[in-house]
Amino acid sequence: MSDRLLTASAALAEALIEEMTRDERIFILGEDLTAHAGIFGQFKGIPEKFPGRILDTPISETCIAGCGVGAALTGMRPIVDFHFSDFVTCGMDELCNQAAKIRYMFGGQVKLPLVVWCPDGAGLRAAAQHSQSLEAWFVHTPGLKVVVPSEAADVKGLMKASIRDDNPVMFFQHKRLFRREGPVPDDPDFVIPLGKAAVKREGRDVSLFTYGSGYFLCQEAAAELAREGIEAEIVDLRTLKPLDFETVAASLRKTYRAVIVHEACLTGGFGAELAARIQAELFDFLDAPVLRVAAKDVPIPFSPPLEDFVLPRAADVVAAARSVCNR
Amino acid sequence: MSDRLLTASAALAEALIEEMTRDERIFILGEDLTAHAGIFGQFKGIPEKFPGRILDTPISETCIAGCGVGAALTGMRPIVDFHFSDFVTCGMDELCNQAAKIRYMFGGQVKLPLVVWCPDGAGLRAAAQHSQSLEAWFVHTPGLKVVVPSEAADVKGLMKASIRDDNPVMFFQHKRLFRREGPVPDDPDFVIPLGKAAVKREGRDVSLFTYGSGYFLCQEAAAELAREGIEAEIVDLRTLKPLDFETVAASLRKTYRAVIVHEACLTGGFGAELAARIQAELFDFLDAPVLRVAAKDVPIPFSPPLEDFVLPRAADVVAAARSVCNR
Amino acid sequence: MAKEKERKDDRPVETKTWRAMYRTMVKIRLFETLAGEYFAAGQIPGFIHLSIGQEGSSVGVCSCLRPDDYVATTHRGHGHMIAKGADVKRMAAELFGKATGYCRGKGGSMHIADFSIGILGANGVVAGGLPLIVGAGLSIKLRRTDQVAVVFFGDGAANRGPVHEAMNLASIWKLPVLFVIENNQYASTTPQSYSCAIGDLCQRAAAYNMPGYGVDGNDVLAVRETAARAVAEARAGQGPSLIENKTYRVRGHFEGDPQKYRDAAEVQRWQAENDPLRRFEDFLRRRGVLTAKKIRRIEEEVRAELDAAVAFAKESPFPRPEEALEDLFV
Amino acid sequence: MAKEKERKDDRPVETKTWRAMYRTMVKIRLFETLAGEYFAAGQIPGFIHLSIGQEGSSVGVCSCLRPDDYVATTHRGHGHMIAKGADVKRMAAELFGKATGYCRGKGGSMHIADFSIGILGANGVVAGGLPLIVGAGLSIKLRRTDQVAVVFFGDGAANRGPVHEAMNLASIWKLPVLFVIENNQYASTTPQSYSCAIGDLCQRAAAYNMPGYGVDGNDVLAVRETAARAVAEARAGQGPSLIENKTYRVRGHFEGDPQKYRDAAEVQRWQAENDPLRRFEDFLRRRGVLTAKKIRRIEEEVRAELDAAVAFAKESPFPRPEEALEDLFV
Ligand SMILES: Cc1ncc(C[n+]2csc(CCOP(=O)(O)OP(=O)(O)O)c2C)c(N)n1
Ligand SMILES: Cc1ncc(C[n+]2csc(CCOP(=O)(O)OP(=O)(O)O)c2C)c(N)n1
Ligand SMILES: [Mg+2]
Ligand SMILES: [Mg+2]
Repeated sequence: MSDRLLTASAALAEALIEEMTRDERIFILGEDLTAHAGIFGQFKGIPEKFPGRILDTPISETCIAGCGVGAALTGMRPIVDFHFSDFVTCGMDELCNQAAKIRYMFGGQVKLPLVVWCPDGAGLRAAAQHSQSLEAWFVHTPGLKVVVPSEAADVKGLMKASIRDDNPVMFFQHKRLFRREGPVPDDPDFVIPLGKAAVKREGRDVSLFTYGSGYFLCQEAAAELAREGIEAEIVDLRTLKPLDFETVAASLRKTYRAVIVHEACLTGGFGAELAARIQAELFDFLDAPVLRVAAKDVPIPFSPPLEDFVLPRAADVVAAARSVCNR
Repeated sequence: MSDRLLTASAALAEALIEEMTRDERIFILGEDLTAHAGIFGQFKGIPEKFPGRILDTPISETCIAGCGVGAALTGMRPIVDFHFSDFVTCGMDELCNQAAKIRYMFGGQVKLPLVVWCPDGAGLRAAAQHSQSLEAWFVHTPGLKVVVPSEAADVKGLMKASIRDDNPVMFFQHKRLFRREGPVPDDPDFVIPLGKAAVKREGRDVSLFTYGSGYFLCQEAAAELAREGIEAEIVDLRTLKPLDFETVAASLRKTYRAVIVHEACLTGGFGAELAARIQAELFDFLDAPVLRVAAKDVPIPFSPPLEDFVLPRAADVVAAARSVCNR
Repeated sequence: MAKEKERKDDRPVETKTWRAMYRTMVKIRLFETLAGEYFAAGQIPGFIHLSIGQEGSSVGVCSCLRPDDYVATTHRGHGHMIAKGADVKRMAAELFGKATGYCRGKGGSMHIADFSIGILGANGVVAGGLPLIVGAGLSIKLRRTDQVAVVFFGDGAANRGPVHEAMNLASIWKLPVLFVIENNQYASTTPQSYSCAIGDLCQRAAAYNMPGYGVDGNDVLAVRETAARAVAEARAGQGPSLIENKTYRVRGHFEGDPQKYRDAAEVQRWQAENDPLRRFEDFLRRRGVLTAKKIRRIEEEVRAELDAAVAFAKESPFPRPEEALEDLFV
Repeated sequence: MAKEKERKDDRPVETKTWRAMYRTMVKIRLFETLAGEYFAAGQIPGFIHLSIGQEGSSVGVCSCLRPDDYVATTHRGHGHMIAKGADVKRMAAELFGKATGYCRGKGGSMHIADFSIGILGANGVVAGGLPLIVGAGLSIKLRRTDQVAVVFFGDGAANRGPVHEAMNLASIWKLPVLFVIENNQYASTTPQSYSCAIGDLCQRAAAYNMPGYGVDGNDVLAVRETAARAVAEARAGQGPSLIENKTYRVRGHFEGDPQKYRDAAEVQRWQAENDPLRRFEDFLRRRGVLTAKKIRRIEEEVRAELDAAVAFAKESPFPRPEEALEDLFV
């Protein structure tokens, strides 16, 4: 079976169409889904193919999220579209106090197969309330799985796995990457299991641990570093919870140096958790401190020079990698 | 001026009474405040002393939080009581998309003097939805200050500073510590500036970095460690954002070893951020990995043996300290 | 008891159902009373909220439900659980924090559920059940069954935002949902008359184009009658209803509540004049459905069942500490 | 234009006010038109939501306000800003992302504010303004001034939970708040008739015990009349009101919206028959308040002002990148 070039958006739609065909219990719920196949066109083909299984809601994030939970508890497998990940704030109780805790606090009586799809990320000049990367909140919430794909194939494979998972999964997909193309296997059984990272570039000098949009910064940075004679290994984490620490550790044991890259703001971001674990569990393998490259600690500003300044750049990754290598 | 023994609850009330006397713009807003002076009796004396300045609301966390924001923007200095910190989920948009961002996204036009008082923490057999420690979410939200006092004096001094601050402050106070007594200075000008940690016990062998309820675990652990000949330094961080990294660094440069202790669950907790920074900025001073002692990564369960098992204990701190010292 | 007399006793006699309902009310009353006692004795950890005086609402509504119907309940949910048919042994064990409890000790009073009989859970978050029940209603609609989904919530809960979203959503989709407000006059320390801009919460139904019923919640048959109608409409695809059962919280908000917000006399008046259990008992005696002797027998049987439940709870082991790490993910 | 004729022209002539209102409507219309053009030309980053066709609502309401009254607006907020008296130069500069903008380039179209004239901000979160405005209302009450606080929100926003909490809270405390729904028939792609269980959103006022007014939002004087009454009541301490201005969103939800959810004919019909600006213009001419010549002069003056604003915006520098680190904390 061969690979085709698909956009991340098409990869998402394909995953959904395949899974919805396979399992009648799957449906999609959210605002403004049918008229334009999602506000980013991300559900192309679905409204026609599955009438009645992609449902427009009023603007009611709290209830939409809770609705997903209630439907998941009663035999369905809902996918909730959160419109913009920034509005998870409006469903935070349903996600963190209900979805995350229900199975546990009721002693494992029930399963909760829910996918919460959150388009996130900055770079579209959409300013403070439409540009956030909030995955770290959910990593700190026991009971949720957290998935952040980068390339189109990851989107497809991880979405299929998320849908098949019997637990609530927060699925973050970067808005600016929807149109980005990548090869996607032409195999309906192509699924990427949750909790498996991918070494996407091998290198012996430094490990770049990343996910989501950070992956593309690392790609760019690795090319630049290679020109300087530094061979970076890129580990795309793909799932933040559960985390594939084995792959992280294997890479680190080879390179002795690590840089973590993500678009969420630095302080308290996922990079903190990963750096904390690496230094704790692999202390003797570290030849340099674990560095983090992330957005600066401010809300995302509107004006292009400001937004560009706040977001991490490939050059920042290069500089960090260089600095740990030249130590 | 001498110190008196006050409970943490009385220290809170004293801070509020002093500040409300000083500044007419301060008022308190929340559910069930007047009948019993707050559901934990934490506002003792205030309903009588300041009628009309402590207001009962319906159960409407979203609007209460937003109400605090709106009042702060229009000349008042509100204190919002969040009843249980677990319900910040119901005001998350108002806290993180409004309060945190308003000053910034409007280009500094306005100030937002708001204190959000959140009783948090476990140990009361209150189970998954009434026991959380959620400070890390807010540390990862640029635009909010985050304060977590431990002893009664800290409660008083930090609450006064929080009220006087012109920015939104999340103030977490542990429910199980309300009745715990501690010496509190008898000085109406006693204020602990935000962003200043306190070295509460000096020691040369290992630094215990902690805050909130973790402080008392460290105290207990330090006593035990001393019996074994290990002298632990206890740094009570008090404010997580802004963080007093200088005090952290000074301690670490002395001890070369660090253990971070908090009650929030491990993964993605504040300990991750601190560990990541310590290893990045003080790499060459570390003789051992920075270890974290925290709650296990599950919701807080109800039954006593389960809850006790999930929460961090002084023995865990002792073990972690021992392990970094014996490396 | 005055109110009962005004009511014409022209209902068809449903002897068996009424007896069962009465027995359930007795069971709830006794369960709650015992829970209060064991809590006071320090044997139940955490905090508990009792529904004494509100049995008319739970039993009236649940008497119209099938085992496969869904119920989402609240922090004050023991009565709903029992009325829906939960096992008091496993409930008691859960309250005591034991491994044999419904949630293996992880939930406690505020987080009990029995998914095998459609109870989607108590909820520690006020109004937390409403979005979930809309999801259950949607699930029913998508699966094309004739189940119904019922959510109980308080007068205090009624002022939370999710209520608005849930009622609107259930209405536009005509979901088979019953929104049941238990207006027991207080939300913790706060009187309903203070917290809500209108007197009758059921009037809010008009804002969502659904029927709204204000019911004497301490008249179990009145509740049953209204719920039966709403359930029938829901099953027939006619959409949701809002029922406001007006009742009274006889105990404190939680056990141990100092209750400075109300007079003891107020409580006594309700207990003396408007106890749903006594009212139903009187009615059943007047209608010849129960005799003093039969009542005594029912009480004895229920007492025996609950004594056994408490014994079971007491004798059961606590969970092993490490079990705390189980049940997070499938 | 039919509707205008039915209206009896018996209002006292308020020549000066009407002219000012007309001028403001022209200014909004032109500002929005230019914003659309510069956006299409790629000179305005991000995305923008225009209020063309809704000038009757913004100007009608704001014509009743004082500079010290508060307004919380929405993602579609340019009109409210201008109606409240904002400086179009600094608005334009903000849309262009310039350092001279209201927010020094940090906010953009969706996050403009001018606290000096009581505008508490646009909001990227739908219904985000409601809790804030209740806080402003409470602040007014605590400070004992006679200000009022107005929040604009859409028909889509009306279904969010915070609306419920805000209206209840404002009502029980009798806060000086106007809740103004701009029902422009759509929330993004979703028709109002689909998203809401009842036809007239203003009916929901009854659920909160406050007056609810349904107004022809494209009749600026009808809006003004209703708003004036609600404002007067609010200033007099009589509490909040809900006003539903029925209007129409002539442009796409955002500029660039493919608008598959409606017919072009529907849009044209509204534009042709029910343009608030044309309706007001006709009225003013009939009443002899404005002549064709005067209208032309107003248009020219406004055009000149806006050309200057655009020039200012274009010529202004972008902020320096490092300014991104400023303005977070006091
Ligand atoms: C969202 C939320 N806010 C506050 C609380 C604290 N709380 C628990 S029960 C309660 C009162 C609830 O009143 P009501 O809804 O009338 O139910 P009742 O207790 O009377 O049965 C409050 C405020 C909570 N659990 N959840
Ligand atoms: C909480 C939230 N949900 C969704 C969105 C995305 N969104 C922006 S505007 C809009 C439609 C708003 O409709 P309405 O309230 O009628 O206002 P209008 O755009 O018609 O002026 C939506 C869904 C948002 N910004 N905030
Ligand atoms: Mg109540
Ligand atoms: Mg609209």
